[in-house]
Amino acid sequence: MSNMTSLSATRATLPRERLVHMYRQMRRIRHFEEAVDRLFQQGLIWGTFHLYIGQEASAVGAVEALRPDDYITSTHRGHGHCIAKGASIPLMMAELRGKETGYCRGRGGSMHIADLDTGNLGANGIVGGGVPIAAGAALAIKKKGTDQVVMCFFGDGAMQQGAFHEAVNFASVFKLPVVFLCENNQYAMSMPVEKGLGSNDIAARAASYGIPGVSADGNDVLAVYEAAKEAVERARNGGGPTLLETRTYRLRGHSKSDANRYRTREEIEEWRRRCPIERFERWLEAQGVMAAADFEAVKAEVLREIEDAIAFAEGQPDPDPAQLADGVYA
Amino acid sequence: MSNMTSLSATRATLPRERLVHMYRQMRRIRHFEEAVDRLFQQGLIWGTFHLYIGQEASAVGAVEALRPDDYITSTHRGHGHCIAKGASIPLMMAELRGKETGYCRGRGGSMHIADLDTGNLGANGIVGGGVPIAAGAALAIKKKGTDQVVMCFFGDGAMQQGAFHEAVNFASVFKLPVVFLCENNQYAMSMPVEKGLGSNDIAARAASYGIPGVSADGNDVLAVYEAAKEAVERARNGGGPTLLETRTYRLRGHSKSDANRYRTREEIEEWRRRCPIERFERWLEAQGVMAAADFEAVKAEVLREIEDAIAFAEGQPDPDPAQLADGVYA
Amino acid sequence: MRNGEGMRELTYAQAIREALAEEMRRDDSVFIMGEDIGVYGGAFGVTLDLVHEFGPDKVMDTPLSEAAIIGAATGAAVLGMRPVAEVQFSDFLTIGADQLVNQAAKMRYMFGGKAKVPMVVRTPLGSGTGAAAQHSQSLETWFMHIPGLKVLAPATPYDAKGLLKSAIRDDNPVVFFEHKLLYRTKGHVPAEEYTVPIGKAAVRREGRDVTVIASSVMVLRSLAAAETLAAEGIDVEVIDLRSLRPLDTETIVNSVVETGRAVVVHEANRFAGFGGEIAATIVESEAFDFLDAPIVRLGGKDVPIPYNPVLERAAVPQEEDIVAACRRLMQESRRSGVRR
Amino acid sequence: MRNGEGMRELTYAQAIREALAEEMRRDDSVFIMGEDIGVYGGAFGVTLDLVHEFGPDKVMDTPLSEAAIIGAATGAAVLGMRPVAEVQFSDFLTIGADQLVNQAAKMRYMFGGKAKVPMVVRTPLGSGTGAAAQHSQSLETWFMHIPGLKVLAPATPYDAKGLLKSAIRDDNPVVFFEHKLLYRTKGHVPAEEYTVPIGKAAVRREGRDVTVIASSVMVLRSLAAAETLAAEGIDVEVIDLRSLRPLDTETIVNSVVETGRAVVVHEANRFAGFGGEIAATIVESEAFDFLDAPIVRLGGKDVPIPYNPVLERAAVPQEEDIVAACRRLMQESRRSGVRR
Ligand SMILES: Cc1ncc(C[n+]2csc(CCOP(=O)(O)OP(=O)(O)O)c2C)c(N)n1
Ligand SMILES: Cc1ncc(C[n+]2csc(CCOP(=O)(O)OP(=O)(O)O)c2C)c(N)n1
Ligand SMILES: [Mg+2]
Ligand SMILES: [Mg+2]
Repeated sequence: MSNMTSLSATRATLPRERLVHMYRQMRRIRHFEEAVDRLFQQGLIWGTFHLYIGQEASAVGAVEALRPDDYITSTHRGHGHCIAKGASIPLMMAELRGKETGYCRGRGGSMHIADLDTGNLGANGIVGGGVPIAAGAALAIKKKGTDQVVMCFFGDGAMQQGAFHEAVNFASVFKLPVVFLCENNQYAMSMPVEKGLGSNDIAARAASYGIPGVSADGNDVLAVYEAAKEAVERARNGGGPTLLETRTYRLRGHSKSDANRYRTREEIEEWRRRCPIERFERWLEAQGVMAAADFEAVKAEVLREIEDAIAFAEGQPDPDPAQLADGVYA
Repeated sequence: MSNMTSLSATRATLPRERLVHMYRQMRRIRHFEEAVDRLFQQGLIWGTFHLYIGQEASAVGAVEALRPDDYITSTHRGHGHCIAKGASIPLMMAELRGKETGYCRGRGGSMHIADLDTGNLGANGIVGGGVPIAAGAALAIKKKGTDQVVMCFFGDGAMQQGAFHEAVNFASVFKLPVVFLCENNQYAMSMPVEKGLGSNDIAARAASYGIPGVSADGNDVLAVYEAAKEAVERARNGGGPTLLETRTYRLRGHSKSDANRYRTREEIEEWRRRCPIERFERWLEAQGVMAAADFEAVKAEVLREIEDAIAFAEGQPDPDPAQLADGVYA
Repeated sequence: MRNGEGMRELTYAQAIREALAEEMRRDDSVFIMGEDIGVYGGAFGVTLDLVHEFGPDKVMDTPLSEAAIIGAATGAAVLGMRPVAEVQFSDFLTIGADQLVNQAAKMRYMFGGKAKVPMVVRTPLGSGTGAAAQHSQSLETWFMHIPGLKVLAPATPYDAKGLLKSAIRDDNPVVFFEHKLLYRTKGHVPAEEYTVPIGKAAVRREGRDVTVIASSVMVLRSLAAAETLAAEGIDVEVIDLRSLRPLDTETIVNSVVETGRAVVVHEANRFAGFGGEIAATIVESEAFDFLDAPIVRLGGKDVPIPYNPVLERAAVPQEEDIVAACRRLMQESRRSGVRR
Repeated sequence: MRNGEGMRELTYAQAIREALAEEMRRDDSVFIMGEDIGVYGGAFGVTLDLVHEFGPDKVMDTPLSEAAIIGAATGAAVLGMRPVAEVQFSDFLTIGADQLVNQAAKMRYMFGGKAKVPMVVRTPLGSGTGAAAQHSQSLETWFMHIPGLKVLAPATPYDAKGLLKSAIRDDNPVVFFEHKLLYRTKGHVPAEEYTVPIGKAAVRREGRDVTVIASSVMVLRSLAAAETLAAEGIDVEVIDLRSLRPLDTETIVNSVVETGRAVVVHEANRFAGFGGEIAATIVESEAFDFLDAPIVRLGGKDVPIPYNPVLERAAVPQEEDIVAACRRLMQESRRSGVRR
């Protein structure tokens, strides 16, 4: 995987404001997560979360290919998808703080943030658990006859789950408008993808379901966008599902408890040099879209936004235990 | 699929007695099942069973490639596999009659016949349910360091199950000595294979697990044998699993309650003309291995064997309800 | 089999089919899907011919994939459809259990009360057909144990239709357990529109001496037992739970307060089965002080369901077991001098 | 934390690790497999470093495939191995449920008593770590309900080690529930070889007034509650079930005969949970006549486990709930004039 070529190759047809938006979204994800990590160290967030740092290009590139009325399903590592799809960072922060005004009224936490208003059908604590749900959402779209599309995010580990297999086959059989986007970040927890899967050939896997299979450089936001766009258009035009792989890397541990025993410092370093944000910056700069000062400005704005969100969340009320059972049934 | 070519093409290297044995095994399956059907009409067998009639070449050809100390896992349509692996027909008949001396002491019936002595790890009422078990048996073999092999039978419908996916991937990852044999009889109950699977390309499916995929004419016992032999040898020599498809057809309804609404009489007739037993007879005759009189003799012997089995089963004791709970725990 | 005068009789299977058809006609968001439910008509013929009226988009034959079926129903429900998924045998719920229990049931709560999951999973349970251990289980207890689900188990054609309609209109995931042995039983089903509310038990027979609390096929066995016992002067009240979650505790407790004796009977395994919930609920209620004898729980024996019909019959409660339990209860309380 | 004089203390996690190591050393047919149990050491560090002593063939990192893990354990067990499979969170048993419940549990019976399935599925349950609804369930009741399985839920390091060794040596499929909150608790674990028999409850504290019946982390909460109550003159007996199936009914009943009052407490959802089984069993036993007050069942509220720690705490029984239940029981029986 080279560092620059594909980015320059895509020669994006995107207007400047969308490029800037994508850049900003990547920064919002990155800095949101850095803040989450910090708040956890400070004892202000508890429970479990999984940082997306290093994979920002995948969510942002893929979601850029969607319309606002399209849907996504997400994973345990869901902050990036959620922000990319347009979620409110203050409400996410409030949720992580377990507040009554958070996305899930403090009932869900990181692994269950959903934002139906922006078309996010939810993170998921079960690896592969969102894949059948995405197929079902696509089925509903088909029945309603709208031209919406579902983008189903999951990891390389999820491809080892039976539910993945059943759902992709189901979607293929009914030619449903869904894009199955595998974020191959090289590991499922400690399991290297090449040991967890008998084959990691996406084209072959897709062919086994009779659908197209495409692999994109997941650290190249424009490459992801291009690949996603094609798959989304196919889905929107009745061409059925696509299996799309974005090859990327998670720079942080799997979750808080990860001692990184299964990989080397060198490997992490190597991937850090391929940081999707820095790569995009280099391209934006080379293309004359943004300059160093612009990056700083965006970063500063984003950091302020995050600080505001933290402050917002801090001031929110905790749930009332008397309302413990609210929302179990409709 | 032509009627004769592949059979003559295989030019089997098998000695006469094995060819005769295979022929006899096919007849034993066919006539056993005809008898089961008759006994059911007479009200002497109850519950559910699934007839294998028309698929005999698949079980017999595949098992012929195994050693007696190899294992099989079977399905809800398991009589053929069971007989092919060497089960006692009287004990099977006793089981179907629910007798205390049947294979499962009358506790299992058709869908749960197992014969650990001949290496049959059991029929299975759950479609795809035997696939992980086969992988586990192969894992045990690998751990013990013997050179045994597991032949895992399942149907085209089972390929739509998550357990299939997980287990084949598992076996591929650990290079386990197992042959995954899909008996593609064109339907899962009423679901045509081309509607139940996004793709029915066995090579692509196998490739998605990183294992070889082979398709054989499932009504040609020698073609099945040849293909199975190669896969079994690969497994025995440490080459890991193979996905092997035998293309065949079930001539009878899915189970007793099937009105065949999902297929045409013509289609059934067409396949009846490809009857694997008659095809094998034509080949045996053409090769001078057996003559018409030999076929008649074998058939007569087999019919006698089946009648004896029926009589045997008839005389067997019923289970004692006082022993209802026997055998739940070891 | 009475007929005419509006006393239309249908089988339990027909009643279910009618509910599905009426709801699909009424509401375009309703559709059904499952294995072999189209031209085959379902393993038990319940959906026979529906595909002819509604077509393959509303009566969807799916791949053989229980996790995908339940999960797809969940996803479709969140987007506002009202899927009715069929799982061919309830034993196969074990395959889609994650989707049902971890996804569909919990989604609304996990999302802070912000999604609706209006779906039904129809599925047959029970033994008595010689289908053996993997096709004969009664796993209602599992799903009763899961907050977020509703669980129904009708005993009559009337209830099967009326409850299924309520289930389809309900905004929550409902597991709808049908009994294989009931499919061919007949009963009155009005031609006019009606529903049966979820959460209300029915007193099928009033009686002074013993309350028998049952559901599904056990209601029929209990009613038959009650006839036998009536001839002996034992007057049995039979409660048909119908709705297992929510459970109509009030009807149960009120009855036991009157009779002072309770027999709980289900086909599900007795050990750790929902009979324990019911017995414990009685004991925790005001009925405790009225109990003249210990509550009796009848349930499946501690064995997988066997194939042989004699063993199979012995594995789950039968009419005679209910008769014997009621007799025993009466004798015990007579012995200890209590009889009201 | 006492030490020396053979009073070796280990954490619950260490005790489990030691059991695994000792059994692998003792019997070559024992091996362990699961997701991330090798160099990662398991999600809770239970198997840390085992791969270094035993190598990747005995400490197998598997694909992320619960059905395959449980199914492969089943197949390997039938061929004479003794696999110990780890399922990373017990909520994921829903994914391998068919293999566990329809295959492993029933195989021997379906085959007429002719196969042995000596396998263990180790898996953590319970809430209290902020992991929310899909990572915090307590589904013991499901598996207790299935004939063919054994179900264990140790509360102490001593029992965790001793019961796990018994489970590994048992010729049946055993579901071994560990509690996340217990992993770091410490207790005496002798260096010498020992096992704890399956099927025997332990009386952790003797008392005259109320019997509290608990398992897993609820044992610790019950013991703490007992201390509080002792100060008020209420003398609580605490039974640690340890083995949920088979259940030691005798120990329970004997205790309740003495105390006349029972509180059953589990983290599993109260509704249709195994507390019902225990309460009903008491009522059906000779203890019925000794009951001075209705049995109290404490269990999880009717909600999926929430994320917020205050809500999460409120969703399952806590020490103060047990205290309150015992107090209430004493008052009630005082009110009704009974006090022995
Ligand atoms: C069904 C299931 N099994 C196991 C887990 C525990 N677990 C959480 S994330 C994870 C690894 C997932 O890997 P992948 O799908 O590649 O996503 P990534 O974490 O790499 O983003 C595991 C094993 C789970 N949540 N669900
Ligand atoms: C998990 C599961 N789902 C559904 C069924 C009901 N069922 C039994 S056999 C069958 C069709 C199986 O098709 P296939 O695997 O092709 O085998 P065949 O019957 O054609 O031999 C179905 C749907 C089942 N037994 N198990
Ligand atoms: Mg990954
Ligand atoms: Mg088939």
